[in-house]
Amino acid sequence: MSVRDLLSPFIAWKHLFREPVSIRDPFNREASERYRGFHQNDVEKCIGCGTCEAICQNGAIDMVIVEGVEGIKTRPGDSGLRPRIDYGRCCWCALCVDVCMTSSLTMSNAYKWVENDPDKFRYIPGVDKKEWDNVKQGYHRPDGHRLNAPERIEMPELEPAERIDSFVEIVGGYSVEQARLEADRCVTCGICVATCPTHMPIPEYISAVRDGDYERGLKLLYDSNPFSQICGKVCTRRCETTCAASHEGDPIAIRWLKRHITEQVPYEKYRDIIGGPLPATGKKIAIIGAGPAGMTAAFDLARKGHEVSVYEARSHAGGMTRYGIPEYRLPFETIQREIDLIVSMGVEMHYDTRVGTDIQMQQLQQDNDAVLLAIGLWLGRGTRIPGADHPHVYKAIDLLRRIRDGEQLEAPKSMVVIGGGNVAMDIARSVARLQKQQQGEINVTLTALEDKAHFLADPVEIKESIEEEINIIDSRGPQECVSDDQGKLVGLRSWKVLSIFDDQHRFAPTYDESDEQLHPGEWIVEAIGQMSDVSLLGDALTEKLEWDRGRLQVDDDGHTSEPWLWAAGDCVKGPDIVSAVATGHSVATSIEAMFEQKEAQNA
Amino acid sequence: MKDDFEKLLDQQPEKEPEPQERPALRDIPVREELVPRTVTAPDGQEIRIDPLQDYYCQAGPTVQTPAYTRIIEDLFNWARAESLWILGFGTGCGAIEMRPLMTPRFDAYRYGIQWRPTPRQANLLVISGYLSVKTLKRAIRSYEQMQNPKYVVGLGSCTINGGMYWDSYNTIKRLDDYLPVDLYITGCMPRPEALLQGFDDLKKLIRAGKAEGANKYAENFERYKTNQKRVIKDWDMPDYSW
Amino acid sequence: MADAEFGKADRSQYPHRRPDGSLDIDLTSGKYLKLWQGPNHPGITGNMSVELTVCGDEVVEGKTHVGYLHRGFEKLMERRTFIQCFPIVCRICVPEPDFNEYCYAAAVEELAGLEIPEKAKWIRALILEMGRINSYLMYLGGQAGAFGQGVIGQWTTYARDLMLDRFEELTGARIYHMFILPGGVRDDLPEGFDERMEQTLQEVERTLDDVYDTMFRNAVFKKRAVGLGYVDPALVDEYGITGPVARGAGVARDVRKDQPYLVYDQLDFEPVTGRESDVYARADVRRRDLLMSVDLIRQILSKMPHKGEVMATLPNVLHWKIPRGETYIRGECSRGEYGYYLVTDGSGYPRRVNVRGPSYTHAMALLEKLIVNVNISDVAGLMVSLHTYPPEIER
Amino acid sequence: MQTLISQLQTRFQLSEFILQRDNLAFVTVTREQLRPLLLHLRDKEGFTHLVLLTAVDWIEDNIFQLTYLLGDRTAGCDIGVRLMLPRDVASMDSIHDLWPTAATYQRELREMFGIDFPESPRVDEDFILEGWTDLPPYRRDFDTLKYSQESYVDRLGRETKDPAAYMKLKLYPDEDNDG
Amino acid sequence: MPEGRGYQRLKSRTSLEEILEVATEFERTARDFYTELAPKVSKQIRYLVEELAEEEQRHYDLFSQLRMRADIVEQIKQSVETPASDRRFSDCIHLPELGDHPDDQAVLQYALGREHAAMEQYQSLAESTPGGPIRDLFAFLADEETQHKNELEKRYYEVVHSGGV
Repeated sequence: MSVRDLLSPFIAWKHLFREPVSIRDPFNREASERYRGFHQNDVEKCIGCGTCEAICQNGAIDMVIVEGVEGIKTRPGDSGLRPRIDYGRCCWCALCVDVCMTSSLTMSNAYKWVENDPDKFRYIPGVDKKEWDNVKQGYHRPDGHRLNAPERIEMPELEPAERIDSFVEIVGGYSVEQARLEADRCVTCGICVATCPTHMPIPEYISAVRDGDYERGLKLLYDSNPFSQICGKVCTRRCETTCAASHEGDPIAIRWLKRHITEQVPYEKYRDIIGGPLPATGKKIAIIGAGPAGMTAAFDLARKGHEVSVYEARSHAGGMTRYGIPEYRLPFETIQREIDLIVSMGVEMHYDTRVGTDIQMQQLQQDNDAVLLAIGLWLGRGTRIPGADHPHVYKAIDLLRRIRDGEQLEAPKSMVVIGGGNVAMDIARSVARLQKQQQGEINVTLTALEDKAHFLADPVEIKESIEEEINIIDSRGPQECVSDDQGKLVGLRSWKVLSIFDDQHRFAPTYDESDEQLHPGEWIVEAIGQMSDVSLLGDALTEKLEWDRGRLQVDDDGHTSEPWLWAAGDCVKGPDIVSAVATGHSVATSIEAMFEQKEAQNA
Repeated sequence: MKDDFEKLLDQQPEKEPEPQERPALRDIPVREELVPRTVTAPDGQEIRIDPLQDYYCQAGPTVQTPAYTRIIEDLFNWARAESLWILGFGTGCGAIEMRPLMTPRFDAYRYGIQWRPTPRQANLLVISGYLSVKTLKRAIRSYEQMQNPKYVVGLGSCTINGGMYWDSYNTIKRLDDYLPVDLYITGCMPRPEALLQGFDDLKKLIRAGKAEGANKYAENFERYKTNQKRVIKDWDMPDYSW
Repeated sequence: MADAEFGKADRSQYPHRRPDGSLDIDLTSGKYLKLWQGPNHPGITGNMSVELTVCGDEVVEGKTHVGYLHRGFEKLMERRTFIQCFPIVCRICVPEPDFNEYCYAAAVEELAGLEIPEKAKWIRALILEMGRINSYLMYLGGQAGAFGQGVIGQWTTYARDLMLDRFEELTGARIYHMFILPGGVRDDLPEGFDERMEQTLQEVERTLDDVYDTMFRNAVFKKRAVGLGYVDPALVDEYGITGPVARGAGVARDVRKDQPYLVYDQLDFEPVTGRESDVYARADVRRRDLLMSVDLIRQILSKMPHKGEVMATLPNVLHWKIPRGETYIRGECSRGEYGYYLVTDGSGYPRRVNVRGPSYTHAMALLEKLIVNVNISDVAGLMVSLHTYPPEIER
Repeated sequence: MQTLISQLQTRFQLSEFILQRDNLAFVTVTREQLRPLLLHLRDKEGFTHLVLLTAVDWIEDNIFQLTYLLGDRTAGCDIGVRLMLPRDVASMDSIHDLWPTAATYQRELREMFGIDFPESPRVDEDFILEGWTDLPPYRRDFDTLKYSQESYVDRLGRETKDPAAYMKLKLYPDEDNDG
Repeated sequence: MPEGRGYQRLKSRTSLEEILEVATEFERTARDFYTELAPKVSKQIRYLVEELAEEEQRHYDLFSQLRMRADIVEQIKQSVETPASDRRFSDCIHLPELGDHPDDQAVLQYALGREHAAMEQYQSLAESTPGGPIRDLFAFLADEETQHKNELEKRYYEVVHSGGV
């Protein structure tokens, strides 16, 4: 116990002369730049996908309906719900901010909230006004910090050089490992289901891919879409446009995952996974046209046990999928497997029977309880510009059908395609392949009224066409099919289109006559539009039926004004295969409902 | 937050919490030294001893109505508001943010707030976060031993609706089922500045005479006791240890 | 008599023990008194209570009771996916939450086969050292407070609060930082962090000098602390003692040196050891450890690579499945060896998480052994010197 | 580590051994082998530090797995000795004489899992929970959420909607396509 | 063909009312043509012919109503300042003969051809008459026809360029 030990504590007195360290005004002290304070939510950017609720381990977030705030409405791509946060549960860990798919949920650095009534600690950020709503500082997701991978897993495809000279399928398909990685990116929010015309259970079958349980996945697929194999290859993927992941990265490859399921399950097991038809009910239904719409209705009704007979004008079923889409996008055996599966449900097929010539409409009406018209759009629209009646001016639909029928077409030296949709791309690339096979080099030009941004074709199609040396010239107004004096087609004269749509998206083209070009081409193919050939109805029936601007008028179940006649598919609604499947389903349910109603009446 | 706070100050006593169904009480073996027993005194007289009843008075808490005129009551309330002596019982994780409060940096002493070790000298019980059942038993006992102008403040989200431990078998979910709470300060865990803001609002409450937690405890003493007994299984302490 | 032989006298015969080792105490004889240094007591660190059986002033038997802060973490974590366990894990021990985050993240990364970027390791080491400084500063306040010196607690809490500002600036929160998650850390250092950290470290060092002068050089503190709570080095292995309590007994055990994790192999430091293994020695070991941590932070900030990303790419955390396996990750926290034993069964939820905190052995077995024949007034000082924190025991 | 394990396997005919990483290995033993192995490891191999003793509840295979993790602090490596106990009559002889801290671990396992360690000191006293009559909480068949909802009342007014189901209700209510 | 049959009749007229009266008579003949074409055409595209008939009817009412108005001059001058630009989209489409089963595209082409002819006719009349109310009237008539033609072009695009994907 030296003297030093007694005196050293008195050093503490030096603090008398030091500046006090107390914070003068602790009541409005600003928290740090990254402080995780109370939540803010940009309700326009938020799509109500519920991922923040899924990750919150305190169950602090409820997805609630928001009334009376303009800008928030249940619409495709937005569930109309907004997160309500319960500060009696929240621990401010900001996992919800990190996982937010549109990074609309952020945190201010406000931290003072004192209340007497405990029930007040619940609020919907962005909707209930709070004083920290537009505080700029606070925690935002650091850009390097992602809780799920933004990029899509690359799909193995043939190189342009390999695929250009053959009709072999371009897309290879995911391996099991790749599919599982891609399926792992899905946050199962289910926003895409409403956008898909047939409302397929997309999150459920993607989680089936994740678990590797392909039987369950296939059952889910075929419950809502009997054309899953075909849709897995050529669907227009509207679901991917509203996928929650598309806001901050690539959307989930839903189409490729659907295709992956159909490829992984051996074909023999399809039948027993999907299950057979119910016992016969004695009802007879005739379906005209074996396209996606007709065959879906046939599939549904046959499974219910009704006796279904399908009348197809061509020699193979599949409609536009069989005769409109070229081989390199949709091989024959996929279509054949799809059709065989549907036929195995007890559907009676009549090929090469054109209603109107081989069998009359009235006859169908008598010996069937219901008739479904699913004839699609088989006539190509022509531009009817001067010189368009030349024999070498074809319709894209007819050419594609002849190629798909296996006819050995003699490809021209050079060709011009008019039109910017998928059909134009298909015909351009098919003929390019024929040219490559027969002459070794490609000379195809594709012109369209619209500019490239407004092309109806799938952006992937446009990219692949350019890779296959098809030179695409956009914003060209076709003026005349020029032929030389011997009557041989020389090419297409067209003017530059300055602008094509006015501000209400109505067609109001402005031309620049000075910029006139002649596109050389021995053949000119028009792929500007399609219409349905309704001559098979016969004049009497055409008069009796109600029409709606050139198409059969149907209620939303597909029931025409005639009690015994339904209509579905392209000839009624929707440009793509999956809408045809959707209308097929609704017609099947409507027919079913009509049968039950009839039983109820006379029972 | 400010405006509806003023609204509260002139508001009448707030609504009765909505009734909920209550599972049945559980019977738990009581420790043998607390079981009533009869003892024969040296002169042969039989004496019944009931440890839980004998040493404590049976009366429950009584409602303390303001006894003086308005002016003096305001003066008392002002005095009470200016000297919030917090019971130094850190029941949950929030207590660690009370330490900076009591030391020079945030220095709550300049607002009349300081830590007192025993419930006898404290008039504010701060439940700083989650409350496990064992601590709830001690917290209730401490609260009941505090003298009457006493207030309870709940910190953090655990006292409001269970917080992070919403599915735990050992923590209580709503503090106002078991103790009368005058004020909640949210945050996991609330910062010292938020605590000071909370205590400042508590002062306003006290000055306005609205901090009636103690009286509320006395009025529906039965409801609090049944809630407490339903959760605290080995209830081996007197009902009200004043 | 500077170094009194207090506490070393042969009192092994007192109190009498029955042949089976249990105490031969007759409570009703009036010689003994049962005293609770209960959960509501300024002298203990955190909520635990010690049931003392006292004869006069001298403790005859002590039983530690815990469970006041039990929330059943290990049960709750079985109901949460791996990313959801990350925020709840740091709530286990309040004075030093980052250790839980690090051990849990390292265990998950090892079982999931994740490799974290280099910079994340440096930032994690920085945070762990900052947490250690905070924990030691709070300890010094507690130790001085147990012996009646209130002013030390005021200074160290002020210094700790400066460090909390640095934490808030770096991680976005004061106490529960939730910054180290499986796969790396959330964000990089803000700019100008190094200068502000340097000022804070200087302020901590200035505070430590004052603490050394007023506490370690204080006659009263020396008189009470020297010789109290002697831990025999032989007990270190038998009772599984780790950290400053072991190092105070001269046993050089430091996980940062024995099993270097993160970047500790690239930092040069020597474990600090004491010799007398009493309260004074342990307090001094912790003080010098604190100074070493200050130096470590300076080394880390100088050697840390400036650019580089801080987060590995995680699979989708909403359904992150880890194959079956079990592992044990340990680290040296301010109180001793802190470890996580994680068992996964291939589902998205951990099958079992066991947290092994140093206080598990210090507060229960060791304290009950040391507390015999100690004066009542010294019980608080002894308990604080073991730097026990009850939530590690009951989680 | 490798050599040590092979030695042990020869001496104790251990059934299974997992090398988790170079300084951590797990071996599985039977009841009889446990104590001699622990003694051997502690006295001869230098694994003097009992890091932890815990139980893992494999409810599907009706097994409690007791893990004795021993650490050799000088060499810096650990061995986890795993013992499989039948789940219904789970009891094990105590090792508190080897390490005094084992008594605390065993008290916790007794209270939390219901695994009995007959001669362990104070094993039946309340350790963490006071007056607990329900199933030991750490067993997997004890549902903590159900217990918590029964005993404590959550705040009312909390309900949530599933986005996909809500969109179906609003955008295409009458059409269910189960084919 | 700027010197169509109506050209001479209009050329000789001098007063505004007479010119308007001849123009309305053209509209009436068009309307009658469409109304009696409607039943002949298949019901699928009958809506198109009926719409064309209505449009002609509206034109007819517009012109006849204009004739009654007193402040005819200011009205015309005012609408001439902002002439609609000619899209020239359908200039290249030659006039088909309708035949007995025309499809919707043929009907539209015929209508476009007629509007184009009328527009050119009024334009050349406007250039050939000296300044003054009559020139403004012709310009106004040409402008009306151009707007009508633009309207028809919008309909043509929507009918023809549809159905594909």
